[in-house]
Amino acid sequence: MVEGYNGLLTATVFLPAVGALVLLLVVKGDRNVRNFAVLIALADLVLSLLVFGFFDRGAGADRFQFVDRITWIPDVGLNAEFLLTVDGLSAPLVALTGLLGMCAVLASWRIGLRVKEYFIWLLVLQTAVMGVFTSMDLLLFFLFWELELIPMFMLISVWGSGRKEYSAMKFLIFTILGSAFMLVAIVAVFLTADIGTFNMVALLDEPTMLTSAGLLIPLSGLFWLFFVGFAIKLPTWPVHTWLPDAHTDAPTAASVMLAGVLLKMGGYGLLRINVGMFPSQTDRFAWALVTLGVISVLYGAVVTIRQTDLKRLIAFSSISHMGLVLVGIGSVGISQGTLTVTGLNGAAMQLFTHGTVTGLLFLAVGLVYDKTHTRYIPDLGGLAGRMPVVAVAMLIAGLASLGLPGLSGFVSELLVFLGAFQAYAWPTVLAVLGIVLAAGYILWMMERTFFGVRRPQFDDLTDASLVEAAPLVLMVVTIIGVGVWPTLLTDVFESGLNPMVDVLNGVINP
Amino acid sequence: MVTEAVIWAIFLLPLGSFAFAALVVRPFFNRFSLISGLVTIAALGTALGFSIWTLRSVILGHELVFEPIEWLEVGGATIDFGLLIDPLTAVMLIVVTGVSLLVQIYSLGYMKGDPSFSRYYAYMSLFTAAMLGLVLASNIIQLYMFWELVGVSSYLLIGFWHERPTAAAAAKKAFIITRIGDVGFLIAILYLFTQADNFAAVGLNAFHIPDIWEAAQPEAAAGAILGGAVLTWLALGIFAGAAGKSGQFPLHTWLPDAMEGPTPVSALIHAATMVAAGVFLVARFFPVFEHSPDAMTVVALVGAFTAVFAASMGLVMNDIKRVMAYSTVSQLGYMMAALGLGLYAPAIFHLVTHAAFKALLFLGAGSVNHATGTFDMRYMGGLRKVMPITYILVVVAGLSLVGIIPLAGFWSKDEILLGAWTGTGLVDTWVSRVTFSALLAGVIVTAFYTIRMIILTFHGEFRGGIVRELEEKAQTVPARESHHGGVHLAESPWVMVLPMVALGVTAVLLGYLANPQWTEEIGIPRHWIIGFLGDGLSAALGASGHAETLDFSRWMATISTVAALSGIGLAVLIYLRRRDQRADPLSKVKPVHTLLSEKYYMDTLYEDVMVRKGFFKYFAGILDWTDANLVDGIVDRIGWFFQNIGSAIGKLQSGHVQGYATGIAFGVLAIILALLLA
Amino acid sequence: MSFEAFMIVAAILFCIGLYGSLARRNVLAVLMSIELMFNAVNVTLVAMAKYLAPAALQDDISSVLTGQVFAVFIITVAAAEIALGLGIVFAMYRTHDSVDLSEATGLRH
Amino acid sequence: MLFQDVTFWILSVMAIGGALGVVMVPDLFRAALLLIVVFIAVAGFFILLSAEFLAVVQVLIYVGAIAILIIFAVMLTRDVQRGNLPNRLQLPAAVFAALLLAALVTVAVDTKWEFLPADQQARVDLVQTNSVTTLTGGVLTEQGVTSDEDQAEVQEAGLADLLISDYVLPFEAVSVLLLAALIGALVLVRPSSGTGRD
Amino acid sequence: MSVHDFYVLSPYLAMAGAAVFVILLDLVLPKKSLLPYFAFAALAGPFIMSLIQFYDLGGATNLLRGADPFTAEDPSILLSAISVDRFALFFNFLIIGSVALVVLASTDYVRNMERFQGEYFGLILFAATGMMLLAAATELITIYVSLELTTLPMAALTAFLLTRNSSEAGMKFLIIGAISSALMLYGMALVFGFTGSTQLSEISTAIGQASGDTPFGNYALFVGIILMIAGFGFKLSAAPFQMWVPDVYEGGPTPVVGFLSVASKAAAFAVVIRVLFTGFFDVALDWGILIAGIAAASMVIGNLVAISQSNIRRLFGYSTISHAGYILVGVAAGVKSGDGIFKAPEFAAIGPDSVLFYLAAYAAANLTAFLAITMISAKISSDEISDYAGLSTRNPVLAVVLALSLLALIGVPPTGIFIAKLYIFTAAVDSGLIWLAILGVINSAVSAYYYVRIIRVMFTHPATSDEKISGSPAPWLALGVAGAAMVFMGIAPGFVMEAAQEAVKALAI
Repeated sequence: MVEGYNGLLTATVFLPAVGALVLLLVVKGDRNVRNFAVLIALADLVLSLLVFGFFDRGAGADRFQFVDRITWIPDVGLNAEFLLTVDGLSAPLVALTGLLGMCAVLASWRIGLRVKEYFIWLLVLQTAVMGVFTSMDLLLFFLFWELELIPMFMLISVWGSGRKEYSAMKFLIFTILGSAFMLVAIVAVFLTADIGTFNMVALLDEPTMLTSAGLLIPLSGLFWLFFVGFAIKLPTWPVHTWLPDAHTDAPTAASVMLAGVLLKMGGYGLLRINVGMFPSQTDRFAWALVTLGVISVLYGAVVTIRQTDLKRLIAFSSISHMGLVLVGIGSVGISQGTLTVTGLNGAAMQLFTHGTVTGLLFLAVGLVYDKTHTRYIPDLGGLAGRMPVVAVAMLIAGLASLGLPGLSGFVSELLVFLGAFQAYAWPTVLAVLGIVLAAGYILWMMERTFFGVRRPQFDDLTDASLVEAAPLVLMVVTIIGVGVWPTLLTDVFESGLNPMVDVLNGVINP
Repeated sequence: MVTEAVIWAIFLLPLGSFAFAALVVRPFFNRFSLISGLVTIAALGTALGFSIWTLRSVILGHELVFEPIEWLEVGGATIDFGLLIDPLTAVMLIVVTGVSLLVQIYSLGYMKGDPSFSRYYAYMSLFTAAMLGLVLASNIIQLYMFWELVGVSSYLLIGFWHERPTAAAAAKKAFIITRIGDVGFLIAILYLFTQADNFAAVGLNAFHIPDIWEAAQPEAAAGAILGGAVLTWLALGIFAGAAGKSGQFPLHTWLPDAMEGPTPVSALIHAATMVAAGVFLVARFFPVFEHSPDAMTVVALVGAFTAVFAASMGLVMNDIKRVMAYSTVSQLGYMMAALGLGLYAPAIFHLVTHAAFKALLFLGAGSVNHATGTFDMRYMGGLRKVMPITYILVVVAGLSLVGIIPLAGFWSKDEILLGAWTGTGLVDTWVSRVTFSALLAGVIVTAFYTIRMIILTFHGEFRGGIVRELEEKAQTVPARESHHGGVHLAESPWVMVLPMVALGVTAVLLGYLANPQWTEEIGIPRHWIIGFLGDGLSAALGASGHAETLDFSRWMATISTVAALSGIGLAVLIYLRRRDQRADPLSKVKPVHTLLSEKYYMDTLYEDVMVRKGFFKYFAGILDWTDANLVDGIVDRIGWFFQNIGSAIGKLQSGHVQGYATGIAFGVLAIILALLLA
Repeated sequence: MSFEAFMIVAAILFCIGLYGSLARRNVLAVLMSIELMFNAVNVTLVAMAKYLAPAALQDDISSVLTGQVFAVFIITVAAAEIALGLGIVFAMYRTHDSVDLSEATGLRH
Repeated sequence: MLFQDVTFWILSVMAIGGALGVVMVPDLFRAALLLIVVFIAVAGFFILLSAEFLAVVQVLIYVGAIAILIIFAVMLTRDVQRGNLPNRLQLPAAVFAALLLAALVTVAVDTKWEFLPADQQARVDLVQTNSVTTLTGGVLTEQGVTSDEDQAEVQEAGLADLLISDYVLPFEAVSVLLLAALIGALVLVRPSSGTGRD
Repeated sequence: MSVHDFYVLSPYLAMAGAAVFVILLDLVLPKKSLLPYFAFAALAGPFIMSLIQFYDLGGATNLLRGADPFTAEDPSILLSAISVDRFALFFNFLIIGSVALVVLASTDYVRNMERFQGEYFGLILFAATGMMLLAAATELITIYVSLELTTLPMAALTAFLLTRNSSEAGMKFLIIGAISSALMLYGMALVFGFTGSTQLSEISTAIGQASGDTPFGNYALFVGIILMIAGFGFKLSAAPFQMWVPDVYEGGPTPVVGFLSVASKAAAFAVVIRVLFTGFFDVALDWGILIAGIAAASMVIGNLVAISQSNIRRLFGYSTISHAGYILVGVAAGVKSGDGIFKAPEFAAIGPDSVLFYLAAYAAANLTAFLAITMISAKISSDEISDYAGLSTRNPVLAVVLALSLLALIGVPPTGIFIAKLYIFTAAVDSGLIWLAILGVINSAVSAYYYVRIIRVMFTHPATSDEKISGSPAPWLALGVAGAAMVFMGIAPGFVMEAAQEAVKALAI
């Protein structure tokens, strides 16, 4: 039973928020603010690793663990609960959030403008994202989902660069629009006569209950309403256009969080809600998901090749890589045989690995920008000689991004392809071409940025300092760790996804 | 008998030296970077010892089957890491560790003083580890992983001098082109996974290589799983990967550019081992290929065509390393063609001998460069006198390449030619004939460019080396390997010469000793390596039919020798006595020369036409424009539209109160009307 | 002199009032027009009280006076409204130096 | 009945003509005078409709108070010279007014009104006409209301009674309203001394 | 009138009395600056009486004696005019609360009005009396009088400043109000004529018997109801009766505008709900469509025009129009077509309670915003959004609170309006108005654009002046209370929601 109050997740989710409050009220002085923020981020990282580490992945373990459950809005029309819990799908993402939160704080060491405010927003953001990954009540989920907007908006529009206000606004409007659709769907689910709950655990346990009579919106409608919300966040072609702008103009830490965890919220939502709650529709529309996924992969990759701004390049590559999540989910559309968890696990893994990889890329680019004050690729070149640490980090991230074995990206891409190929062979082949293109733009970027003849004005560049290098190392270790020992993650993901696959198999082979 | 731990150690030792060099020496003790070289050499030496031990165990017929380690298990996909020890593996282990060891020793001298000495050894160790992992892999995904790792180490090493734009570009090109081939390989893997259920039904694992062999056997229990067109596509997918790595037409263009890397790298990776990985891959899946005549035909014809095609470009190159690069491509074509014809063991035999003499040739080129500072043969000449050891060794290696009896190359090439002529029955006869003709023609061309190279480099008068080259070209770009800087005409240091000598000895002896033709020599049975490899294959399949050896044919030997000698003669005739070696007489046949020196315009086609113009400028450009103006533009337009609609409605707000009242009246009437009509 | 006749005359009066309140510039004219509308409503209400059966007719005969009561209230409120209206008109006159509504368009868009 | 019909038509012409005058006549002062004509005509309507008390109230409040106030206002504001000009909204205003008229006439004609039963008409007239007096039993008997119960009922019915019983609340409220409006008007005509800001 | 009747009327009498008290006090009080506090204290009367009535009500629906037809008691004479039930009391509290905050917030604002402070507060309290009555009224005449009792003092207050803008705004408010009243009166007359009564309960009975092909059964009702809705629409500031709103918002005194946007609107919704749900329920399907259309128009027009506004108060004028639209969604969603053969209208599962909750949440959020704007504009003497630049440095707390209230108005959790919107859109989906719900959420998203723009200016643009912005304790207190209520309703909406649900039970008689 999903009952009780463990407290660990509450602590994990709200620690950054409490930290932000303390920061606001108590801490004075930029130096103290930084140190305190790091402390909080570190503590939260530890907590999130505890969640991940103590998550029981044994065969007989409960599906949902670390339950924190109390009534939030009593049964007066909207009986919502404060229900935090993790399953195999969310536990790694919680860890990812802790990890990237830590990196984001460290990457913000050089922020000089309105320091306290900055770290407050950053910590609030972390709470929001943690909340999204752990709340199992649709209303609470939505609450956190929306909560994340504000800090990100502020981070972009105050501490960003370029057309920061336009970008921040675009980010905001797109996301709000998406969540608006989601809200309608949430409400409609809740209102369905024999459902009457926001409890996602209940909705996941018996997904077939959604096939029962009395739906206000047809199942397919609900599916697509949710899908739009998540697709915008993911982002999927053609609703991706907020991403390059937001990424490009955001400060480094915000880019890291944006690419590293915020996009993952979209993928997580797709897996948790679209796949978990609407198995029949996922099966029915798998072709559409794959189509969108493949378009995103190829379109994103081709457009990436044209980019001359480092951050914009990575942003477009994110579109391409997140397309793989859709392709992985498309594995549900197998026409014969038994669905295995491979593709879905690949999609989930892709969430994690892309989080680390893109996080690292943005960290490295942030350093490059910090030191050279440009992100325009034709203005750069030959930086490897002056900043080898950054170059190595960038190279490792880039190689992981193009799916090099031994690094995390490979595992997720392989699983996605293995899964999807069984359902849609030719689209998958097209998606595979995406990795060739990935090699193209990553290596082109490396060549033009870090290799080749160094411009004289970059002769005095310094390499990353210890504080700057710390997040890089943290990420590199994660990337290699996952790449070498993926079972660490896949097992956990599998324990979360297997129940869904069982349900899906019931739908596919009735 | 060799233990599992020892075999793992072969792989782990270089990996350890990589970790040591990369994580310890490079960041913390870069001043003592020599340590990393010594550690690497020690590790490789041990690995070589273990490899020999392994080979011995295999020869003695020990049962070397080990339980794999589960790496990843998701859904139906169980990916194991295991060791697949068979004669092919054992031979490859020796080749890789052996050549690698010699090259590392050589590099001590060649790379001396390079600021990135540790990095160099780290990369080299990484490469060796990856290559060994590839060779040892028992699981196709494991193999694919190391396959990619090998690719990335190659990328890193080609781009080792990353300050040089040409090096960085060449590295990128190498990686991307091989990756295009890898897509085929990956798709083959994906296809295998779709059959996982069928494999599992008969207790097999779709990723386990011996299980794949079994599934491909028509007579085997699992015969229904892979067969017919499926098998062909599977084989072609794998071959695509192999073609990328081994530089087979049309994916060969990266290999000559890869010569931008340090010369020892070229020797190890782009001559002896990695490029041969493609051959190894096809050989590894030979039990799959051999049941698809169509796939075999493709492999044979592509190999044969590549053999001649690449060799023809070698005729006109001025850069000594590029000549060798095309030569490598050409020789890889020989091996591929052999495999395509079903000549499994000869192909591997040629791989082995080629590794020895081609590595030696490259090391020789490095040695020459050490003295002259350049790779451009137009600025060499006359080195025979100043570096006699190098000269002798290069001549030996060159003749071995040409296939002059009794050097190593002769014996392996002879096996291939003979086999091609005889045919194996796995492909149509016409394929064998076409292949044979191409390979024979290739011999003539090979002989010509080899001798041309030797003459231009070592004979005649010295033409000034790098100093002159720089003057003439007045180029601002730093010349390659500029740290060797000036010209100091002398024999290379012993640390470079000794490995060359070792390879030279091998290049002389290996051919006959490994495969004695007539009698058992010093304990080595007749046709030992052919039998050894063939038996290994048969044993793996639980069947026979791969161990048959062809007796030495005088006719064939004569024909090939005549062909080789005619090539040599022609080259000697044209080049040996010329005064001015800087203008190539071949350039008089202008159209042909241009075509060849422009590499059949394939780079132009790929890079300028297809990639830069077609893909980048037009396709990606249009898509990028679309994204910015249509997809994103629509979003902005919508925003603009709403804002303007808003302003337009706002304009009704004239400030005129009766206008507002009129609005109310209008509203009332509109509602009445709307409800009446509704 | 039917009920409909009263209704129609009242409606005409109402609509003339509406026209006047929309189309006159002078704020006092507008106020006068509004009074016309109120008067029209009053006529309607009283006519209804006279001719139409009230719902509570059977229970309470005094329900036939409801229309008149309504009219009384309307007259009273109208008086209050005019009083306040004139106050605002004076305020506007002081600030705008005019009682022309077409000139009081400082707040717009 | 003829007299009443004729009166009705005369009053109608007065009311409509006066009303048109109010909204058309350029001279604001004359418009105000015409407004009084309309008010008086409406008072006439009230008498026709058996609402004599209302007629009195109409004359007292509208003519006596409101119209006079307006006339004062007209004279106090200098715009009186500029007159009662139409604005640019004439045409739409006329169109909308006409359309609304059509709707209202349709309502008046097409609705199935529930008319008083004929037998009740006399009693209702009695009650309405005498809404502010208490009729004696004799008068009632004269008018045909004979039974004691009916007499009592009619006697109890009266505007004043209603205003302090059923409608006591709006009655109180309207008194508050008058107070508030007066205070409001008072405040608005206070000497402006830079009291506030925008 | 019996003692009981006085008791029933006590909150209203107390409120009106408070108004008179304040005005009289103004004449004698030497220290004018204390006046707001007296006005605030005077609110205790209506508040306490409402509270007593609330507890007195217990489980009954109506406090009035004789409301239950089965009791033989002497029925109250007020029965025909008002119904003091939970619905009315809900609005009593809402209105008293808003008045209290507005009074507190006005302490700084009225300082330079010297002699007329008493009248200022008096008029506010008079208007509040009207609003409270409006929420309780069940009879057309009472409704009309109460409506005017709110409108006329508000008009006076709008013109109170006697500046060019203020008087113009007051004049506009008055004229539009009067024309609307006239239209509404004609509508009431038609309804009265057709049904023969002005009491909602009797109107309801009469309508139940009528039937016909035209909308609402017949022409009199058809035009009558539409004209009435037009009149109410003016108070609701719903499209197409909304055009006066931005001008009045721009011209009127800021606290008054805040009051107007919150309390006046709440009262208008109260009466609309009361009339539609108790009087016209039998034709609910017809007005349901009509209200839905008005809701859609209000949301779209309000939001779209708001995008291009540069004056913050004007922007809030459009914002309030859009919120009227959202709230009307809840009204339209209150009914749904029944399952029977005749498709008779039925109460939806969630109906007017969502409206009540929204009103409470909106009151909290919008008052927070207006109180903040009052404090800011008192200092920077401008309502241009561009002059809000750098507010975050000039007074961070104020900036954060204003930002929070703006986010609340978008409907971002965890604020009351999020729950309220959720509630309302839930209701809409439940009643089959999915298109309206989707339109509503899209509009919410669009609205983010202009609200966030203000936040952006406050936080990201550099300040034009270093001068700090400060306020006296009373406005701060008001701001704090309103802000806390705003957040409280988002985090723990249960309390208000239950109250709203209890309140609307009074309607379903």
